Amino acid sequence: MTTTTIASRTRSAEGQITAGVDVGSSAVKIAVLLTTSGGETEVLTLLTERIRRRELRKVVNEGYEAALRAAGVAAQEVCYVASTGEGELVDFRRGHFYGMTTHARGAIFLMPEVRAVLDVGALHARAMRIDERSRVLSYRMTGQCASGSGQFLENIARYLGIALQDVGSLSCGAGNPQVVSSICAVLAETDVINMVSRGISTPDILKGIHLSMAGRYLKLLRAIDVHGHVAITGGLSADTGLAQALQESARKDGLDVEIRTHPNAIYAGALGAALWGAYRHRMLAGQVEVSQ
Amino acid sequence: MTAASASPRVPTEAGKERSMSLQKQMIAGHYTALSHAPQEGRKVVYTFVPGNLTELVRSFNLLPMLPEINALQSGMRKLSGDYIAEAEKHGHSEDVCTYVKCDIGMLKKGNIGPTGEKLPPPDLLLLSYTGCFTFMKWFELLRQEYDCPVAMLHVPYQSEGCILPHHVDYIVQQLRTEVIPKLEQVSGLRYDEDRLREMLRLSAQAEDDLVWVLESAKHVPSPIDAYFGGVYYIGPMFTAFRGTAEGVAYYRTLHEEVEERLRSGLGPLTPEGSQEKERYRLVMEGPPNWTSFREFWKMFYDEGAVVVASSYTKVGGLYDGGFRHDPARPLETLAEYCMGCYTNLGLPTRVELLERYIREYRADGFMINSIKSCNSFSVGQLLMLRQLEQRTGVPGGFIESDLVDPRYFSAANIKNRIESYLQMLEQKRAGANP
Amino acid sequence: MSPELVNLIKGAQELNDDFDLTAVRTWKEAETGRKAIGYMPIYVPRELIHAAGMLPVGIMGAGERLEIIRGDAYFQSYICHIPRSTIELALTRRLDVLDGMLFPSICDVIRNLSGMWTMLFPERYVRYVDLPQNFDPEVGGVYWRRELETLRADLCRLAGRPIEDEALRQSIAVYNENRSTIRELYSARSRQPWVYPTSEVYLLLRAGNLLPPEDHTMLLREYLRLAPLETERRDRDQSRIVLVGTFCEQPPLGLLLTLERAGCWIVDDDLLLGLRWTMGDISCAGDPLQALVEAFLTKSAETAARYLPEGEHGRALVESVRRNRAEGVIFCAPSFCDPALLEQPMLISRLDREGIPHTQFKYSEDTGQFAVIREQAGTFSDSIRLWSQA
Amino acid sequence: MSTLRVHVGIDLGSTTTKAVVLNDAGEVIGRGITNSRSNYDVACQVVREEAMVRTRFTLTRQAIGGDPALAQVEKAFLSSLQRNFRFRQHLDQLARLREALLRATGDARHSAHRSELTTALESILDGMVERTAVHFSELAVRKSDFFRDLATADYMQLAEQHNDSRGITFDMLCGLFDAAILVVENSTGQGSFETQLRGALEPTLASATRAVQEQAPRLRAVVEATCRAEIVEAGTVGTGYGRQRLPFPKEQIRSEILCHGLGAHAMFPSTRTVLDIGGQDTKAIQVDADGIVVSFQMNDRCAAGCGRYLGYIADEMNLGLHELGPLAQQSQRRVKINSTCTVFAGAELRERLSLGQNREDILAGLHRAIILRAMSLLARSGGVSDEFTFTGGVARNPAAVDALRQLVQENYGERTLNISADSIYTGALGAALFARRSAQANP
Ligand SMILES: Nc1ncnc2c1ncn2[C@@H]1O[C@H](COP(=O)(O)OP(=O)(O)O)[C@@H](O)[C@H]1O
Ligand SMILES: Nc1ncnc2c1ncn2[C@@H]1O[C@H](COP(=O)(O)OP(=O)(O)O)[C@@H](O)[C@H]1O
Ligand code: SF4
Ligand code: SF4
Ligand code: SF4
Repeated sequence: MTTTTIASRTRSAEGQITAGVDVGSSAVKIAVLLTTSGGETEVLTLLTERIRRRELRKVVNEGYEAALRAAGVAAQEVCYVASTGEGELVDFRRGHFYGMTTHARGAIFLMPEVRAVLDVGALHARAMRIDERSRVLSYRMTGQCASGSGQFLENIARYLGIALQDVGSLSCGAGNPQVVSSICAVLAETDVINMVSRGISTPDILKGIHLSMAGRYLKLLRAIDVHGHVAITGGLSADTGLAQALQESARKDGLDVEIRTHPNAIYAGALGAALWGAYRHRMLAGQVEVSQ
Repeated sequence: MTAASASPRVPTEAGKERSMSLQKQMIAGHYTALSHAPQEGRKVVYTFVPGNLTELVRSFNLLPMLPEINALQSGMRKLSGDYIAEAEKHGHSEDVCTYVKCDIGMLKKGNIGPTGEKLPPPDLLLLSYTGCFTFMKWFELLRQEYDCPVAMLHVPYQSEGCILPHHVDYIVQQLRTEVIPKLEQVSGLRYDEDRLREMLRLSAQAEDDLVWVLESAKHVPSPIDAYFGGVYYIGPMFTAFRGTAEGVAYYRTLHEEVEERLRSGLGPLTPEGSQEKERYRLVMEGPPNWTSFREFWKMFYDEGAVVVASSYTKVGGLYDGGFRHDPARPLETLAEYCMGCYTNLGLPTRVELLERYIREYRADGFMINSIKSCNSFSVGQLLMLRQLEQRTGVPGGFIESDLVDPRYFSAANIKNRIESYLQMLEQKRAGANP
Repeated sequence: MSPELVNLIKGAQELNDDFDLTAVRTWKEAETGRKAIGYMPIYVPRELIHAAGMLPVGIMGAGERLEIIRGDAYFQSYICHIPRSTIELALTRRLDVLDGMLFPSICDVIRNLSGMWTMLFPERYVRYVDLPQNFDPEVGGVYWRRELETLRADLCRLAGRPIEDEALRQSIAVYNENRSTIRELYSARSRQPWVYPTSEVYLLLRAGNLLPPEDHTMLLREYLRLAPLETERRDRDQSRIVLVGTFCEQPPLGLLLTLERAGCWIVDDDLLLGLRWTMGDISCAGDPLQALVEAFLTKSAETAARYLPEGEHGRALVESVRRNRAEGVIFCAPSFCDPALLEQPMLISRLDREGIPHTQFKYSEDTGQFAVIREQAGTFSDSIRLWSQA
Repeated sequence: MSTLRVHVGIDLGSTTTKAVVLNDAGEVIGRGITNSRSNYDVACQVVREEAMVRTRFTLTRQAIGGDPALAQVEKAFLSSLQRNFRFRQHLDQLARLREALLRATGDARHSAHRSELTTALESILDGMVERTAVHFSELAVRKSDFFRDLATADYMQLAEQHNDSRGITFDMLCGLFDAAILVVENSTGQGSFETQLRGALEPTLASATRAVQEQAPRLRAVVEATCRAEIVEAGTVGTGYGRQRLPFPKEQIRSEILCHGLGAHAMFPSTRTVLDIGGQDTKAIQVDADGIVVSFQMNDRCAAGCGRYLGYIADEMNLGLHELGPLAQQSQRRVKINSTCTVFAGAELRERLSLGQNREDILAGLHRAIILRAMSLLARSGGVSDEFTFTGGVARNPAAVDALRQLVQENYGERTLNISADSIYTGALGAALFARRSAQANP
């Protein structure tokens, strides 16, 4: 504890280094940041590691080491490691922030103009309405049923033999999207299989899935009364097809939102954690000084 | 269920179209009256189908409107999905009754009724709290939207299998102290008991004909389908036309037509003409699905299944047990009517009724359509299934869907179950007489 | 924690976890001829049962530990959980110790469950208690009195002895005492939620379903004495919230713990509402049956299962928020619970008008994973704490 | 050899497609199973081919059995022949996989490191070929019936070891595999039976015991004869989840309920209750003394707790389906699990593992949870009568069987529980019996 404080104080001439570790259900995301004394934030490293059936703690530890290596930072130089997501697995964390708090922060950092965030991960989607300082004003999450989640999309992509990176561009090229009727993700897979056997093209199937997912997400957005710019964060922010489907559905629905993504939006949680970590660190450091 | 727009397209067989076009005219006329009510200074009362007090409302020259019917109409016209989504956007849970959400969604989207005309706001919400808890919340929600009085009529549940005298007193007291004063206040008219009696007399007349029509299905083969067809037959009776001359005329006509079908040996009328073969006689429990009503019906008639009796056609009053509106005891008879609706019956009574139907209508099987929306209907249906199988030895089928939420009608799944069930009946029959 | 407090809580926990209702059995065996009457959430006139010398036993489902086998056979997936576990308990003969069962009119699920009971256990006493929704003394009052008279006669028959007015007055006094102790506990918790954490308060309160009211009152008094002695218990920087929607199917204890760990102090709630349905004392003078009727008409808690006149929706909730200095409201309803879920939008619009923050999620009594709930409650608490002063 | 008339039943399930071939006497003489896939026609064709292969094996066995001189060598020879045959099939498919994988590297996305990728893939594939010999060795316990499962497990293990080679990520390798395996699965015409069998014959003989080798000429003659035997399909009946999409007329389609009822009755004539747990649905069926269905219940539209769930779990743990049950059986203290959402399965497992719960105990809890759901359906359909038959793929899982046995005992008392090694074919058997019936009714 003391060493951490001292380390950060000696270092504060150039700035503080903080790290955010976002442990998701399908991937671990890590951000290492440098906050200069002038208050500027510099991203040193961003790293993502898919878990793919490996032991989670190991993935976290190795990922963290790799991220520090990449940043050229030694472990003791990091003054605050903040976890988010399944934080219990980050043994070396100093603090934990809840997922929506970090995604909101990360989203504002990447896209200051947004006033709402839709975080779509492997199992859940969450919609938050936020203000310009990333305060979460209102939010909604999907529940206990995994229909329409990233995992679902991943299973389908696998079934179709499509790499995840290609899902977006294929979907954007769809001419005649096919609606998936099942509510259950598992049964929807069968729906999809039926479609393939009816000769429906891959883009049309993917787009149909994107549209049905978009429908679910729009409901979340509606429920919290979102207007204006909406950022997609989380794993599916990389999926251009989803963003497009969401934009289209919103327009059709008469919802005046502008969907935004950012190449680093999958790191929003990790970034947010690292940023909140820096904030907390300043607060704690302030307290230390006062007490001395 | 009574939609003009939803009436089956009928092939022009002699006589078939009369009752249908009659119904069509009646409904259209009623909706026109409703939508013109604000201009013409007529007052509108929103109320529910089970336990509806149509005669009483009409005796004050008020127009009844039934949000449940609007919801099912929206379902048939494939608008309910959007309406439900709209309500869910406004914070309504996915888990609750979709009639409520469909109604609220329709309201939020401008309250355009089934005929495309704007529906008037209520001057009174007559909350007949009969056989369903959700009704109470529904009108409490509507009360927030409209600035109008609510008359609450609490109808005790028939948990002991019979109507108790002090329950009748309770309802009559509520009619006297709560409902009638509010009707008077809204209409500006005094309660006119003679007028009410006259209307009750007309009701009873039409009720006789309706019962005759429903019971014609005891004939083998049946001239009617008492579920898919039945929902059309009960329309005028359960909605706005009890106690009217139009209602009487409609049921007279219908009676004659069905008599004619019987004489000429015709099967039930379906959207694709008269059903020829009657391979299975079924009793149905539970409401139908409205969003895919035609598709659902077709799954039955394509296989030669005819529904000979159903409980759904008793939600707005159970007449085949002998009840008729009695002009001699106007408020008491209304009280008994309210308490006698199907969903206000205790579960054991419901089982007895269905058991009687299976026997009296000589059914080969019975099927339960379990509705996600409706706890009032659905809770206990699996026990009913078991009990009925035990008591009658007739196998039961079980399917699940929803009233107006298109997301809950999985056609492939339902078809699979119906087919499996009917194949099972067939196999059983073949096994019995090889 | 002091060993005394540990024991007290452990005792309550064991009582609640015992599906076999051993405590009830023991109570019955202590004197020959004793009988016990079960009841479902929320309100039944327990005073009548007590005055007949019988033990009222609250059956509020069976939480997350009971394996449901037969229960699911009777209920479709879109019906809440409490009837499943209740039927499961009954079919595994764990409720055989009850000599009768009362089903108050809370919703269609409980209503139909009463009919199922009649069919499944034809030899047992079952009564659907159809509470009045008309609060006019001349109408609903008259009706309710007649219903109570029937119930009284039934209970006398079951108990094999009359219910004297004097006995009933005494029972009313016993329950008045119990309710006022509960009120005391609630206001103590509201003042110092860290001293009386809800996860403990709940267990002790729930013991009231199974204990005779006199014993329950003593238990609560003991807790009120012991909890403040815990010097370890310190205030933490958490948000103060009111929990709404838990009046029937009860949330698993893990959920209450999760809320507290995610930064929320619960300062008011509608858990186990039946135990404190009557707000204030019931008159012990005059005709006791009439006193019960009047208390029902005028002093019933406001909840989704009751009809409320115009303008009343949410007033009690806002009052509670103000009175308890709560910073937000968590709507926590059982999945598929029509009353709670249909009520929510009405309450929410009231809160919005008053500028009170709120969040919502659903549970079922057997929810075993709280990750999603923790996330939501944590964010809610974060947003109140990090930003409320800003 | 004269013409053989057969009746075929095909059960197009949500996860697997099964075929059963009956002779006129109603005896099962061939079975086939494959993963269901996007193309139903292909699945159908593949499974039919396989069942016909088995039929010819049966013919071979019958011919050998009919020849007193060969009786002693029958067992050793046939099992070795089958193993060699499968081995060749597997190698064949691996070759196709290699082709598909290498073709996939041609994608523009991989242009930067195509040669590294090719090297990596080649070495993984070589490793897989090496392992094949182990999979099909005499003592090997089979991990799965399916090429997909075996290949996936091997590939993933080898790929993970490869993970850190220059710029080639595990992810990238996984992506390539996902696409390639589909290509392999969707190709039919596994080479003609004759070539494959003849190919398998010589190595079998070469490595056989002296006793077998002495009979080589006779054995060759028998194999030749069965290769040429003429088999006529009198009729086919289809059933299962995907039956509506089978390329058959309506009269040739039967509901899976009836088929499972009849199939279970044929296997165990005293059966009164049948439980079938397949990939996406669970069915509880009551039949009478003639195998006629009297009532049934199916799970609702949520696929929680069906066989597919175990599939996800096995995937997640990188295990074969065959291995799950035995592992769960080692549990000492079962964990209680309430949610059985199939999609959440993997996440739940991970979460529990990370909480330090023991793998075996979690698995035991999962199996119990699945069976609990099935118990409810059984109760809905009218309970468990004697005798009780458990069918469908999950009946192959011993932990599921244990859980079922225990719960049935606890709730219904003593019941005879029938489980057949061939339970997964019950539906297809029922369908084949229907086919045979209609052939006999209209000869
Ligand atoms: N390039 C991509 N295109 C589309 N979807 C992607 C892509 N990369 C990741 N995903 C999706 O993102 C999900 C993981 O999201 P993430 O936010 O990391 O979830 P979690 O935090 O739960 O692990 C995966 O399930 C996958 O479906
Ligand atoms: N050898 C095995 N060991 C254990 N489980 C198996 C085995 N084979 C199949 N299964 C299980 O059976 C399921 C498939 O069952 P099946 O009856 O073929 O389903 P369907 O007819 O729906 O395709 C798989 O999801 C898997 O869980
Ligand atoms: S419907 Fe499908 S996705 Fe949803 S809980 Fe059930 S199995 Fe899971
Ligand atoms: S719960 Fe049932 S009876 Fe009540 S409003 Fe909904 S559908 Fe109608
Ligand atoms: S939890 Fe809700 S729906 Fe279920 S029984 Fe209780 S009040 Fe009724």
